[in-house]
Amino acid sequence: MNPTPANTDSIPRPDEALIVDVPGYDGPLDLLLTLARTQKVDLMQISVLALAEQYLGFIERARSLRIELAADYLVMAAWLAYLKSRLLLPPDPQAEGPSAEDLAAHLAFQLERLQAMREAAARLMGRPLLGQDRFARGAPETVAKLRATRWQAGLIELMQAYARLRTRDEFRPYAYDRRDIWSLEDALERMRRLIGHAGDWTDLMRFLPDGWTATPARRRSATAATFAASLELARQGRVELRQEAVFAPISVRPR
Amino acid sequence: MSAPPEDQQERMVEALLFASAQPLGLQDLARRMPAGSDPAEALRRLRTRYAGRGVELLRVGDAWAFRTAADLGFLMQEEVVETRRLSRAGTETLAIVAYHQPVTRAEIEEIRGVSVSRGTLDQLIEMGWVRLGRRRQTPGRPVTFVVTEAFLDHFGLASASDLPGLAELRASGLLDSRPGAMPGLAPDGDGADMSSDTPGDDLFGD
Amino acid sequence: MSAPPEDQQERMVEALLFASAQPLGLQDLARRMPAGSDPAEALRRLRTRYAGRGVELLRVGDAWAFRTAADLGFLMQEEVVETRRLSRAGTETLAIVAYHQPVTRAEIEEIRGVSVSRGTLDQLIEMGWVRLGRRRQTPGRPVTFVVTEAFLDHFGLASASDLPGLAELRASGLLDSRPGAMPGLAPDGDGADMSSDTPGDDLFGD
Repeated sequence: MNPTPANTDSIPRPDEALIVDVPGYDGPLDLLLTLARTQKVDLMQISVLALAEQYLGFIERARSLRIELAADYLVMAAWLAYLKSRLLLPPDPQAEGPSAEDLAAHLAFQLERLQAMREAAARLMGRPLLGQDRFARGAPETVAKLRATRWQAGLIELMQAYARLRTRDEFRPYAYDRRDIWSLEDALERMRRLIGHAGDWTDLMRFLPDGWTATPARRRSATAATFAASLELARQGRVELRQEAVFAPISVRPR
Repeated sequence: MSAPPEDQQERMVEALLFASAQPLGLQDLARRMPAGSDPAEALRRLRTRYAGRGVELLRVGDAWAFRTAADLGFLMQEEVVETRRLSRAGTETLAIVAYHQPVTRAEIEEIRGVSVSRGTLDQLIEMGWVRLGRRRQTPGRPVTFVVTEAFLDHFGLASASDLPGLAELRASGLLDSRPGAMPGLAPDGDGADMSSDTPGDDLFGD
Repeated sequence: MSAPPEDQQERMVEALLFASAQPLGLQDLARRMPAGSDPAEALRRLRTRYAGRGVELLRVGDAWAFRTAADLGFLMQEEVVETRRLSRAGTETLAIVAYHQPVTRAEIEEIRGVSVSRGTLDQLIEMGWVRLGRRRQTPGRPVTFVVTEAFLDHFGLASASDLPGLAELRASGLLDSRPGAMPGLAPDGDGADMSSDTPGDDLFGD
């Protein structure tokens, strides 16, 4: 974006050369700094009025040579023209804001500061650099890795684990689980006993034991066991099973 | 041009060997030093200078290199810390110890509803989160387990009694999570515990 | 286990720093040395021992590294690392960050009189010489830029306060900002006195 400029530290060149180099300037402040050096004085002693005239003259010539100037340069030209007129006119006691002298002093300060940073950059680059003048160990020794395990567990997990254990005990104590299971043995025994009394097709659900249809868990267990028992009896050839449609009630009758 | 003084030559060899990626032989050194230098003599001086230091000048075949002194090799090892999650059996056992300490193995088993494998408690003890407490003054004088300072540190607790009780857990909504839907819990790698966790436990649960 | 004797600690620090291409901080050293070691004292002793040698012990911010003496660079032409040449915009921006840090993009633009092109700061950050500092506590909370430890290492500076000419620049007021009155330039609107941010203040703090 910022093309490498011609060496701005070199002796000031004739105007024609300067114009050719315009695209190489890094903005209006850079151009001003180059022009300021032609005054060959300490930047703090610079004549801002003369500098403004130099800049405006430069812009004028660039325009006459149809060199395209970036907007920045034109804005700076307008501002310097304004500053020049302020510097030439007697100060207006009614005017607000900084005086023309303050503005000029600030411009001189900016130029000096930019110059100082350029010199600082040059000094930095002139230091003995790592990899150019100073060197790190060429064959750094590798560090062997030892594995160590750090266990990770969070307080929330710990509390949840405990809560899970305790609530399981509260609502489904271990001993009660057995009471909610109607075993296949129980169901077989009950069906063998009752099937003889069933004359014709009877809904399988009627074979569920008393007290096992109220809660879903007990009903589920008893249904599963009774159905398994009916399959077992059918395999033994003691009953027939019938279902009219998918998910329709299952009926059973003795053979 | 005359050769640099001996102490300069010594500095040169020192810098060259330090910066080089490979060991350097006498010829390499001579080629890179000012004409008339005597790298062999510089090496001899350097070798004396570095004798017994943390870094030593070693001969590697026909070449020379700096190497860490053999007795300091242990410094060249770095611990790589690898984090692992506690198994579900481990988390549950740890929770029970924290809430019920001092607690016996039988009590842990009663609360978990499954037998506690030796490995689970051993692991927690090895991790430094659980230690043996006083023996219970009951028949058989069973050992008890308590949590350690390291446990409190890890979980940011001032004491185990700071753990929220069941009622507080419920109030805070922490009890909503279902068994098996625990976020981030590693599958139970503890074989003994898994096999004794009867699958039927959950089959008819709500 | 008690800490090793001082001369052993000195050997250890010597070995650790020799082995590493990167500067190591006191904490890095302490972490790898036996408990109770005092790497700071070992460093002080080592620094004296290596003064004037072909390899020198250098402070780089809060860390330390062995580097070959600058006057012997001519011997190491084979080791020279080809680096991307920084553009003028790059070197100027780097100098502005180093001397004015912590500095905002607007302040860099004010000093250079042009907007900072996208790539310039990116490149400096990518090279590891510039990083983000704390946000300025002014309206808009703009990000600031500071130089890194790698910057100090590359340019052979023990700290940012060792930047060449820093005292003179500060004395001449050239590191101050003044109310901007130029058209088209970024105003230093936050009014912060850059000179009050001593370079180095923010350098390694976080």
